[in-house]
Order: sequence, then C-alpha cells, then structure tokens
Amino acid sequence: MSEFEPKIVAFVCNWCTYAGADLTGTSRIKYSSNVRIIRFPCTGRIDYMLLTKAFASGADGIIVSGCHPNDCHYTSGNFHARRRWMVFRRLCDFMGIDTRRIIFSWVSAAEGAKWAQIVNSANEEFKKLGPYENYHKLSTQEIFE
Amino acid sequence: MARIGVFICHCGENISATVDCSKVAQVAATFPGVVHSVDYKYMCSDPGQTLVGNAIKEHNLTGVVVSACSPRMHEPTFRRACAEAGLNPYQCEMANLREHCSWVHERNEKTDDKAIDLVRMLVEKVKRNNSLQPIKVPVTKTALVIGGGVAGIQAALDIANAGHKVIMVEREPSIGGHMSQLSETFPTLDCSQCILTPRMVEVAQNPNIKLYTYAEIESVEGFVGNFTVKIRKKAKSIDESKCNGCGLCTTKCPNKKNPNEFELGMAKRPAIYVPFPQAVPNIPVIDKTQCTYYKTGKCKICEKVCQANAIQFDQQDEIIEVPVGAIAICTGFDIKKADFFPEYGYGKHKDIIDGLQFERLASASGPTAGEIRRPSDGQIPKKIVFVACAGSRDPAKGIEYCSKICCMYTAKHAILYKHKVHDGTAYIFYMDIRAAGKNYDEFTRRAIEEDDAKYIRGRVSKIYERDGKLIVVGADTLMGAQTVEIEADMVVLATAGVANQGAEKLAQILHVSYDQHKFFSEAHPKLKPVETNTAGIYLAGACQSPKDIPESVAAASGVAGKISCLFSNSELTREPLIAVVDRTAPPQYSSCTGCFMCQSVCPYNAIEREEINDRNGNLVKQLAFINPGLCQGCGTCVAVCKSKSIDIEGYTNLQMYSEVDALLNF
Amino acid sequence: MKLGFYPGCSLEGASREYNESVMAIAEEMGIELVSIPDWNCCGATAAHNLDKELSLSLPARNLALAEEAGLTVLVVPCAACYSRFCATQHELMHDENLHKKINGIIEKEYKGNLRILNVIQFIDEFIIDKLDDKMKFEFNKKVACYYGCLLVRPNKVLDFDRTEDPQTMDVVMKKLGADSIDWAYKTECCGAGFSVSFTETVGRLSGQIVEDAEHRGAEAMIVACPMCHSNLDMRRPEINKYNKKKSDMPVIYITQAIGLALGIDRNKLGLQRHFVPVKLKDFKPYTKKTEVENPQKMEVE
Amino acid sequence: MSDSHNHLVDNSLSGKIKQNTGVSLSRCYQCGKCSAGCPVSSDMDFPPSLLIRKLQTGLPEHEEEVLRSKSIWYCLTCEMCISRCPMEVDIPPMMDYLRSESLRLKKANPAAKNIIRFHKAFLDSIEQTGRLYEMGLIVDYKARALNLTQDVALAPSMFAKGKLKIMPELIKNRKNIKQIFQKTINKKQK
Ligand SMILES: Cc1cc2nc3c(=O)[nH]c(=O)nc-3n(C[C@H](O)[C@H](O)[C@H](O)COP(=O)(O)OP(=O)(O)OC[C@H]3O[C@@H](n4cnc5c(N)ncnc54)[C@H](O)[C@@H]3O)c2cc1C
Ligand SMILES: Cc1cc2nc3c(=O)[nH]c(=O)nc-3n(C[C@H](O)[C@H](O)[C@H](O)COP(=O)(O)OP(=O)(O)OC[C@H]3O[C@@H](n4cnc5c(N)ncnc54)[C@H](O)[C@@H]3O)c2cc1C
Ligand code: SF4
Ligand code: SF4
Ligand code: SF4
Ligand code: SF4
Ligand code: SF4
Ligand code: SF4
Ligand code: SF4
Ligand code: SF4
Repeated sequence: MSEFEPKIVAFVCNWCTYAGADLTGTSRIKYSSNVRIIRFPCTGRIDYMLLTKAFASGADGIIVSGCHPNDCHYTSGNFHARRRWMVFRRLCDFMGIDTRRIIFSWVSAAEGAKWAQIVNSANEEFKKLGPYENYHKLSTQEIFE
Repeated sequence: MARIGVFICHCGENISATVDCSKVAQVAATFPGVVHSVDYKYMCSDPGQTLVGNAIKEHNLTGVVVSACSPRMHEPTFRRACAEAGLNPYQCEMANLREHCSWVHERNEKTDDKAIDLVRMLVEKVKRNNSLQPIKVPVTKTALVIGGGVAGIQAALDIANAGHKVIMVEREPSIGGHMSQLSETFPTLDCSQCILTPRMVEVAQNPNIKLYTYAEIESVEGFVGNFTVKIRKKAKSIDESKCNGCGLCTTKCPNKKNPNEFELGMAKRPAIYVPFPQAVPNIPVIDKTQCTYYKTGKCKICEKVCQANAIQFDQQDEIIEVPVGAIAICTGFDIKKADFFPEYGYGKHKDIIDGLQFERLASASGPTAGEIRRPSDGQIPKKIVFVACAGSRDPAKGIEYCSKICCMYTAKHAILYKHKVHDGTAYIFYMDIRAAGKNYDEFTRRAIEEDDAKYIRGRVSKIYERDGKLIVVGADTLMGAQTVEIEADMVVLATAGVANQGAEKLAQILHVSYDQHKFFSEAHPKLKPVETNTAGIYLAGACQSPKDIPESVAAASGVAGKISCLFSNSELTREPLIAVVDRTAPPQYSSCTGCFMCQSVCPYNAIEREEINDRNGNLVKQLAFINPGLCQGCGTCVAVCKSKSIDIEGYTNLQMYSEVDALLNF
Repeated sequence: MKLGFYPGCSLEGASREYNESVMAIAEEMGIELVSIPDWNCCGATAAHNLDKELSLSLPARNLALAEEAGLTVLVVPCAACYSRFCATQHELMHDENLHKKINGIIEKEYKGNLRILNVIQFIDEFIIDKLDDKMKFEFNKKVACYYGCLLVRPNKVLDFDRTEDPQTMDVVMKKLGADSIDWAYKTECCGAGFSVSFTETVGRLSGQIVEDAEHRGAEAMIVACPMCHSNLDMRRPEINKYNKKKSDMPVIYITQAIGLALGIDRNKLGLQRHFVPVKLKDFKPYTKKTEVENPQKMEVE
Repeated sequence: MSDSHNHLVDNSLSGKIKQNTGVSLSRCYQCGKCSAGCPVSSDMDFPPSLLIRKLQTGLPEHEEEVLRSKSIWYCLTCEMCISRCPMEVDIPPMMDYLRSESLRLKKANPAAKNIIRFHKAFLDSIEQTGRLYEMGLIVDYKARALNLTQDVALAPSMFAKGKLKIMPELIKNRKNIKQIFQKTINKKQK
C-alpha cells in the first residue's frame, strides 16, 4: 500500500490567508495536494463545531489560518477567534479530540511561500500522527449534530 | 429542487495542463442536483459568459458553480453574467481550480481528485444559497464636523464647497484650535494667525455652514447616512442675535483677574470675555464660575453698558437635534503640562514652561507682545534650554510613542528665540531629531547652522532652581555620557502630545474605537487612514495621533472627499452579505435568547437591542437586531451565538456545514 | 499599643541616639516597640553586592522570626534595613520558586503577612495625630528635610512617598512648626555605605547636600536614616574640606526633632552623641494647632 | 497560535544578565538620563549608560572592559538611575550581577579592592556573630586594607560618644546564620 496521506481541511479567512494561498498559486509554489480550503469571511466566523464536523467527515488534520494579530480586516475578529479557541481547546480535551491535529497559523495576503510551507509541514505533522481512526469511529455514532 | 450548472474552465492551459477538465466535468455531472456540466477554454471571455447565460435559460438553472480562477478575481464577472441571464447573482459560486489547485500541484490523479472535491463542495454550498438583494440606504446630505481647529475648518470648507450642508460644533467660544495659539509655523515660518484667520472667517460666512460654538455633542444615534445628533449649546449668557461684538462689556467688567486660558495662564482676562481678538464668532461669553454676579448676585455692569441689550443672565443651555448623514471627528489634541514631570519639579518653577506657552511668548499678539520674557520676573532669558521628548518615548511615564511634532517646533523655537534675543544661547537636549517631511530636515539644519542652536544628545535627568537660575542636569551621550550642567534662565519642555480631554467620552457617544492613549483609531492604518470602524464616521487631524498642520489639513481634505463621495448619491448600495437574526412567529418571536454575546464581540457595534412589547406596552422579549447600515459581514457574531439565532448571508451555517459535509468521502 | 520593632545593627551601635529617640517618643505616646527575638543583621549593602540569595535570606530570617512571634506590623527605623526588608518582601512575594528556595535556606517559613513601616510611616500612622495634645514647644526653625535614596527608591518596591520631591517628612516638620525649605538635594545620595571604603566620594556627595541646604538658609537638616546621619554628621571634616568652608549646621533625626517638640530631655534623645553639636535653642512654647496639607496627597502622580 | 519565537540561548553577558536578573539591556535606547543622574558617574570609568552600551554590542572585548571596570564597584545602589529611566532598565540588579561575575571570574578592578574587602569584612562579622560588630569590622577591614591610619581619629571620639561597642553582640541561633552562609555565598566562593 502507498504511504498514508492525511486528509487536511483548511479553514481560512477571505482577506489574508485565502489571498495568501492565491499568491502561492500565482507564484507557482508547489505544495501537497491533500488539502481542501474552505473560505470564511473572517476567522471570527469560524464556529469550532465545524472542526468536529470536519473530523467526522474524514479529516485527519485541520489548519485554521487568518490574518496576523493586528491586521484583521474587521479589526478584531481574529482576536475573538483566538479567545474562543482557548475555550474550545479545553472542550476538545474533554471530548477526547486530539488538539495536535489542529494547527493554527497566521498567513497574510503577501505570504504565498509561507502558506505552502504551512501546508507541507502540517502534512508531515499529521502523517506522523497517522489516520484519525479513533475519531472517525467516534463520529459514526453521530454525537455532534 | 435545485438545478445546478457546473462550468469547468481550462484557462487556456493554466488549468487544463494539470487538471483533467473534461473528467472533472463528467464527474460533476453525476453530483446530486447537477443538471448541466461542461468544460470550456476561457470562461471569462465573452463567449464563455454567454455560455453560462444560455445554460441558465436553457436548463432553468437555480445555481451556478464556475470552477475556474480565484473568486477574488472573477466572482463579480460571473455574478454579473448570471444577473444578466435572470438568475439572482448570489446564486453563483466559484471553485478555485487555478490558484488553489492547478498552479500549486503536479498533474496526477490526486490533483484531479482535489479538483473534483472543490467542485463538489461548492455545488453543495450553492444549493443552499439564498437569493439576495443589495441593500439600499437613504442618505441625509448634511455633514457634522466636531471640532473647529484647522482640521475641522478645512473639512467643513471642503464639504461646503462641494455643495453640501455642514454643521460645525466647537466646544470653546471660538473656533481656531491650537493653530490660533501658534506664533509662526514650521517649516516656512509664516505667521499662523495670518493664514488661519481668513479661513475662520470663511467658515462663519459660508452659507452652507452652520456654526455652533460653546457647544458639545450630547448623543448620536442611527447609522451611516442617517444619524440623529443632539447638540448641547451651552449658555453663553449672551443673546448672539443681538450682540454686535463691540467689546464694551469686556472692557468695563471690573472682574479682570481671571487666568486667561488662551494665553495658558500667562495673562488675565475679565469674567466676560472673547478668548482672543480674532475669535470667530467675535461674541463674548460670561464665565459663570468667575462672574461676580453669578457668585454674589451683584454687579451686572456688563448689562448696563451693553447698548444692544445682548446680556442674558438667565440664558439656559439649549439642546438642538439635527439629522446628519456623515460625521467628521476633528477634536484635536492637547499637550502635557509641566507639572507632569516630577524630576523637573512638578511645575513648581514658573520659568519651566511648555511649548505652547513659548508659542504665546513668541507671538506678536501674546502677553509679552512677542518678546521672549521669563514669566517669573519678565527678564529676557540669555540662556535657554529646550528639552525634547519631554514625556514622549517614555514608557515609564506611560507614553511610549513619539509625539512627532515636537522636534520640529523645538527647532522653530530655537530659531525664533535667536531672532528675538541675538545675544542669547539656545541649548536643546534631544535623543533623535525626527524631521521627516518636505523641507523639514533643512529646517532643523537651519536652526543648527544659521541660528546656532546647540543640540546636545541626551536626556535631562533633573532641573532645579538655585539663586534664580534653573540648573539643568543632562548627559551628552556623544561624549561618553558625560554629565552636562547648564545654568539656564528659562527652560522649555517639548511635552508630549496627548489626546484631547473628553476624547474617550466622545468616542463612547459615537461608538468609535480609540487606542490605549485615547486617540481615535482609524479603520486601517494604511488603507483607511481617515475612516473609523463605524461606517459614516471619519476622523482628521491630531485627534488620531499627534500631527502637524500639513498632515491635519491633508487628512481633513481626505475626509471631505470621502464624505462628498458618500453624498454623491441619494442612496447607498451595499453588498447584502450581512448578519441576520432569525424571526419566528409569536409567542417565540425568535430563537434568540437575548444573551447579547454577539453584541459584545461585534467590531462595528452593529448589533442593537430590539424590544418586543405586548399590546399594553409590557416588555415581552429582548432580542438582538442587526443594523444593516453598520454590519460589515465579518460573521464573528454567528460563531459566538449559542442558540444559532444569528446567521450570515453568503456564509450561513447551512452553507458552511454542507461544504464540510461534502468532504465526507474524500 | 504594641508594635514589632527591628532596631538593626546601626541603632545598636554607631547610631544609638536614633534608637534612643525612637524609644523616647514611642514611650511618650504610649506605644510599646517589641524587638524581633534573636534578630540578625539584614546584610546591608555588602550582602546584595556579593550574593543575591544571601541578601534575601538574611532579611527573610528576620521577617520569619517576626511572624513567628505573632507580629503584624514591623517598624524599621534604619532606612537601609527598611529597604532590604521591602526588597526581600517584594521579591519573595513576586517569585514563588525563589520564595520556596529562600524558605529552604533559612529553614523557616515566611508567609508574607507583615506590614513593614519606615520611621516616617510609623510617625504618620501612629504619632502625628497625637502631637497637638502632647507638643510643648514649636520647632520654629528653618529646616531641610533630607530623605536620601533608600526611603523613596525604588518606588515600585516601596510604595511610600513620591520619588522626586517627597513630602511626608516635610509635613511632619511643618506640623512641629518648622519652616521646611524647598531644596534641590532632598533625594540625592549621600554616599551611603561608602563611608569607609570611598571616603572621598562620600565627602563630595554629602558635601553638595550640606552646601545646598545651608545655602538656602536651613538651620538644621532632618534625617531618618543612620547612614545619612553618619555621613552628614561624622564625615563633616571631609565635607568641609570638599566645600572649602566650615559648616556647623547640625543634622538631627526626625525622632529627635519630635522629641524636642515634646519637651523630652536632650540627653535622653541622644543629642550629645552628635559630632556636629546641636546648638538649636529658643524654641517657642507651643500654642496653636497647625493644619498642614500634604501636596503629595492632592496630586495624582 | 503561538506568537513566541524560539531564540537560542544567548551566551553573551547581556544574555546572562537577562536570564539571571530579568533585566533586558536591549530596552536601553542610550538616552543617558541614568548617567546624568548617577551621583558617582564622574568617578566611574564608564557611566552607567555607556556600560550598557558596551554590553549591547555583545563584543567580547567590550564585555571584558565591563567586568574589569571600576564602574560596577562604584555603584552605590542608590536607585536613582532606575527611578528616572524612561525605559525602566533596572540597572542596580545588573550591577549586582556584574559584580558577582567579576568576582567569580577574578576580574575585579584593583580600585575595587577596598570595597570588596569592606564587604567581606562586613559579611564575616555577620557570619561570626549574627550581627554587625562595628568595632571588629573596622579593625578587620583596616587590617585587610592595610590602611591603618585612615579614620583612626574617628574611633576614639566614637567611643567617647558611646557609639562603638567593645564587645560584639552575639545572637543565640548562630548556627542558623552559619547555615545560611553555607547554603549561599560560601557554596559559590570559598
Ligand atoms: C507648541 C506647538 C507648536 C506647533 N507648531 C506647529 C508648526 O509650527 N507647524 C505645524 O505644522 N504644526 C505645529 N503644531 C501642530 C499643530 O498645532 C497641530 O497640527 C494642529 O493644531 C492640529 O489641528 P487639529 O484641528 O487637528 O486640532 P486642534 O488644533 O487641537 O483643534 C481641535 C479643536 O476641537 C475642539 N474640540 C475638542 N474636543 C471637542 C469636543 N469634544 N467637542 C467639540 N469640539 C471639541 C477644540 O476646542 C479645538 O478647537 C504645533 C503644536 C504645538 C503643541
Ligand atoms: C524600499 C521601500 C520600502 C518601503 N516600505 C514601506 C512600508 O513598509 N510601509 C509603507 O507604508 N511604505 C513603504 N514604502 C513607501 C511606499 O512604497 C510608498 O509610500 C508608496 O508606494 C507611494 O505610492 P504612490 O502611489 O504615491 O507612488 P508609486 O508607488 O511610485 O506609484 C506611482 C505610479 O505612477 C506611475 N507613473 C509614474 N510616472 C507616470 C507618468 N508620467 N504617467 C503615468 N504613470 C506614471 C508609476 O509607474 C507607478 O505605477 C517603501 C518604499 C521603499 C522604496
Ligand atoms: S475565468 Fe479565470 S480561470 Fe477561466 S479563463 Fe478567465 S481568468 Fe482564466
Ligand atoms: S454683549 Fe453687548 S457690549 Fe458686549 S460685545 Fe456684545 S454688543 Fe458689545
Ligand atoms: S456681571 Fe459678571 S461679567 Fe458682567 S461685568 Fe459683572 S463680573 Fe463682569
Ligand atoms: S518629535 Fe522629536 S521631540 Fe517629539 S517625541 Fe518625537 S523624537 Fe521626541
Ligand atoms: S448571541 Fe445569539 S442568542 Fe445571544 S443575543 Fe445574540 S443572537 Fe441572541
Ligand atoms: S457580522 Fe460582524 S459586523 Fe455584522 S453584526 Fe455580526 S459581528 Fe457585527
Ligand atoms: S536612562 Fe535608561 S534608557 Fe536611558 S540610557 Fe540609562 S538605562 Fe538606557
Ligand atoms: S544605582 Fe548605581 S548606577 Fe544607578 S544611579 Fe545609583 S550609583 Fe549610579
């Protein structure tokens, strides 16, 4: 069997990271193809229950990425995202979700190369962790809906 | 039932060289709800767009997914094409097969799989898109300018000259702000009053401008295009319609020993006064805290001498309510006073003054008629020390920023001093000379080279008085940090520029944000420097951060431009991608529980409280209400709402969950 | 009333008169000062110059002993000891690991419940309000209140008076009827512990202080620290040498000044022990109450 | 979302100061206010701000100069510098650290001999008795400093005024004090 390829879902904001990933494209910088980007207006919009949903849909790892701390297009959405993540992380621990499988980063619209590097290193990271079978099993019981 | 059309673009070879476009189109055709799926060389070309339009009509499509480049590039193009074909433009989505796929991956099966996934995700999303209509808001074409310094004056005149109405509200009895107190101005040394006074008069005379002085903002409600403002016009004790500005009252008032604010305490004024001779309007006010009549019930001499019968002791504050479409904040700044400095004696020594006091001493209309004289004994100082960065760049004192204007005005002061006291010597303790501006460095060089200002690089540790001299103890860091002691006759502190008193309160009334130093915050430091985060409210001048006159004026014209743009249509059109709170039938009205978590996170104060009352007027329920004029569509509220009562158009919960769900078998 | 008391080495030795005067006025006011049992030297400058942990352990032992003895308020007249105690308290309370470590070294546990007062705080809290009833004389002299370094700095640790131009001592002196002058060297360093090792430096630093006070017409200098006192008093020959003029302006402890106003015997206050003779006389009998405002308390710093 | 950068351990003297005392010398922007207010800067070979500057460069020859300087020994710990420093660079703990490093590396400036002798005599007195025995201290210090004449005039009059005790005051639990010395300074030096 070929090497394990983790399935990665990326939740990104429209203004910084989505645009940054566009720049990766315009600059023709290659990165691994096992990532699916979902566009949000702002990381502040990201409802963390969506992350559990993504794991339930088969993701092995998640990247959440938005604007750098003071660059939020909406000034403070990313702060709220960060604050809520602190709370959610504890919930994850409680629910038995492996928080190593959720990677946060800041990628600005100018950081095309950084986006490629983030995806690649996340890929390596998640490869080490292996398939998230525990959760896939867990989720079949549909505890989150 | 959804009828979705999928259009896969080759982008010449940009996509098709890496992604097997026809295969993707074929697979997409099998997705539930997809009734039409094709691939084409250039979707954005005219024939490409026609292809989409025709398919919409032919297949009666309810949604379209163009799988091509980044939506940041062509989303508007395809939405317009859909609209032309009769489909609601918000029923069109784009899958990013170029920037996020073909350009970043190798040609192989996995890349094709990814392309298919991306299309599937957007198909699932678009099935759940709502048809939306752009939001239209009416605009009241009157601008409110708060603060009548040089920034406010410039903004008001520009807006008025563009043909719009302006209401200007100034807290003091006269407009003019700090610039009216300055002697001459860097970097050209032109007389401040000579250039400002004509502009002040223009404000008073412009038929489009209504000026309220001695007035403050009481409250502001509404949103962009539709604010309602209450102005408190404080009682001047003068009937402005009768007063002809003869000034007799002020000369006859026997109560003359009150500290003169305009001269920063270096002169006296009567209880009834005009702040300075060129004041606009040239109408006196009675200082109720000082006037003998208000204090003891006796005097009224002003009333007796006034031939116009303009004195009105029983005048009350007046509240005026006006509708405005836009607001310009131009409330300026202030500077720290000498008593802020423990190591310089807490303002104990009269001859340690601040920069503004020096401006008054140097001003021909000032208390010494332009001669530089010590406040303590009126002597001409032969040795004068200027201390730059006094209080600025001093985190220990709570001010870490550079006040930006003081390097320049200190150089100016040294020049003016030398012009007035030829045999005098000026020393300047400084850390860096910050003179970045057109002709600015040339100006500070002139102070050094032509007017012999002696710059010493180091901070002053202590100033104390001994035998009528001020001993200034500093270091010269260019000489190995040696201690330098100067016996000075006078010391001028270039104190930090700080936010104007009351800025915080005003910010709260206006619901705009301010920084930790209480300066108003711009919406974006680079790209929206004169906007606030609240649509329709702008800022200019030194209320944002210390600024000099050219910058204040430039920002003010910027604001005027922004407001004129806003006023160029009678209606505002905005993208409908905003938050909404769900509404259901009574008795529930909404699933919103009224926790107002959403309100606390909204960066734009767009969330209001809506009260639902029964027929008897009793409160039944409080729930969140999104002001469509203010919401910018960030979605933060959606993520925090525990009862999922808020949703955001374009990124609804249903849409986002479906996108994630579509990954199920990837 | 009983309060904890740490005399420190100087008050037991070269600065006996300070101890004597503190005791004398406390007695007059009905306050009992109880020394910490078996106290040790706080380590002064030497310890923290050479070893940080030693410099924290020596005061910590005293603090722990005081706590063991059930004391809650500790009066520390020596400004140097006061400063070491406050610094130790501050460091231990802000660093848990260090606190544990020091507890281990001294083999005692200090919990941190003591309020440490310098002599001026002690006067401000327990004595000043009672002065009106007990004062017999007015201290009708022009005085220069000298605070030195350790009473006011570093202010993040001490939280006492304002660092520049402090006022508490001036307020006490005004209350006693003195004219306390505004001068430039209130908080300049006198040379502190360098009295023996760098005598010349001390002569210069103390010299400038004496010169400025005298130049502005002070008849006496008021101090609240044994080191300041010994530098300004005992080192007067070096001071005079530096200033190239003879000064016989006496230096007295604030407690001695209060004692004089209360009419306590001069020898009981230890005035005879000074090197520069204290010739001040002709104190007016005290008659009227003086209301003194503290400018520091009116301002927000 | 971690925003901390991982720096490698900084082995420069200023890096060690930061690790041991928490004082960051990179905050100093060389305004010189500390030097202007320092009562002994004229006695120092490098006024405090210059001392910091030398450490900011991180160059070994500058660090050497600092450890061998007179300045670190002249500092009176009067706290004037920190109370006026706009950047709140806490110089006195830095001085404490530099002194102990200078001693440890045997680089103390000859001019500091007397101070070190005095401090050591002082601490010896405490170690022996628990308190300071001034008479003993002066005798001990004079013997160490071989400067028997200075201050001899002072001692008799101090006696006369009752300011010097002939016998040391001994505290009871001297063992406790000895232990404290054992666990701190003696562990590192002797
Ligand atoms: C000592 C000194 C010298 C200077 N020299 C020069 C120079 O030579 N050249 C140069 O270019 N710049 C100079 N400046 C800078 C210059 O003063 C400012 O750039 C300019 O005044 C800023 O204008 P402004 O309108 O933003 O603010 P301001 O001049 O401060 O005007 C603000 C106005 O708003 C009013 N206001 C405040 N709060 C309210 C409220 N809540 N409601 C209603 N009204 C309110 C105030 O009363 C005031 O009239 C100098 C500044 C100082 C301190
Ligand atoms: C190395 C460097 C780093 C910088 N870093 C920053 C930074 O970090 N932050 C920051 O705020 N600023 C930075 N700047 C400054 C910033 O680049 C400028 O403020 C900004 O680019 C100015 O924009 P502009 O539109 O006025 O001029 P430009 O960017 O120069 O644009 C002028 C345009 O006009 C065109 N043009 C010129 N002449 C004609 C003509 N006759 N007819 C038609 N078109 C013409 C030019 O081709 C060009 O496209 C930096 C500048 C430099 C040099
Ligand atoms: S729509 Fe986009 S991807 Fe297609 S041809 Fe045009 S630019 Fe290229
Ligand atoms: S109030 Fe009367 S006297 Fe005073 S300026 Fe007006 S008109 Fe003249
Ligand atoms: S009534 Fe008041 S303002 Fe009028 S003259 Fe008398 S003191 Fe002046
Ligand atoms: S402008 Fe100059 S004087 Fe003012 S704070 Fe900045 S550097 Fe200092
Ligand atoms: S967070 Fe949700 S439930 Fe709470 S007030 Fe806002 S909309 Fe209502
Ligand atoms: S979407 Fe953003 S701007 Fe709009 S109401 Fe919600 S939080 Fe406020
Ligand atoms: S005062 Fe502070 S910032 Fe200024 S030179 Fe000294 S240490 Fe550096
Ligand atoms: S603590 Fe030391 S360096 Fe700082 S001012 Fe005092 S003597 Fe100078």
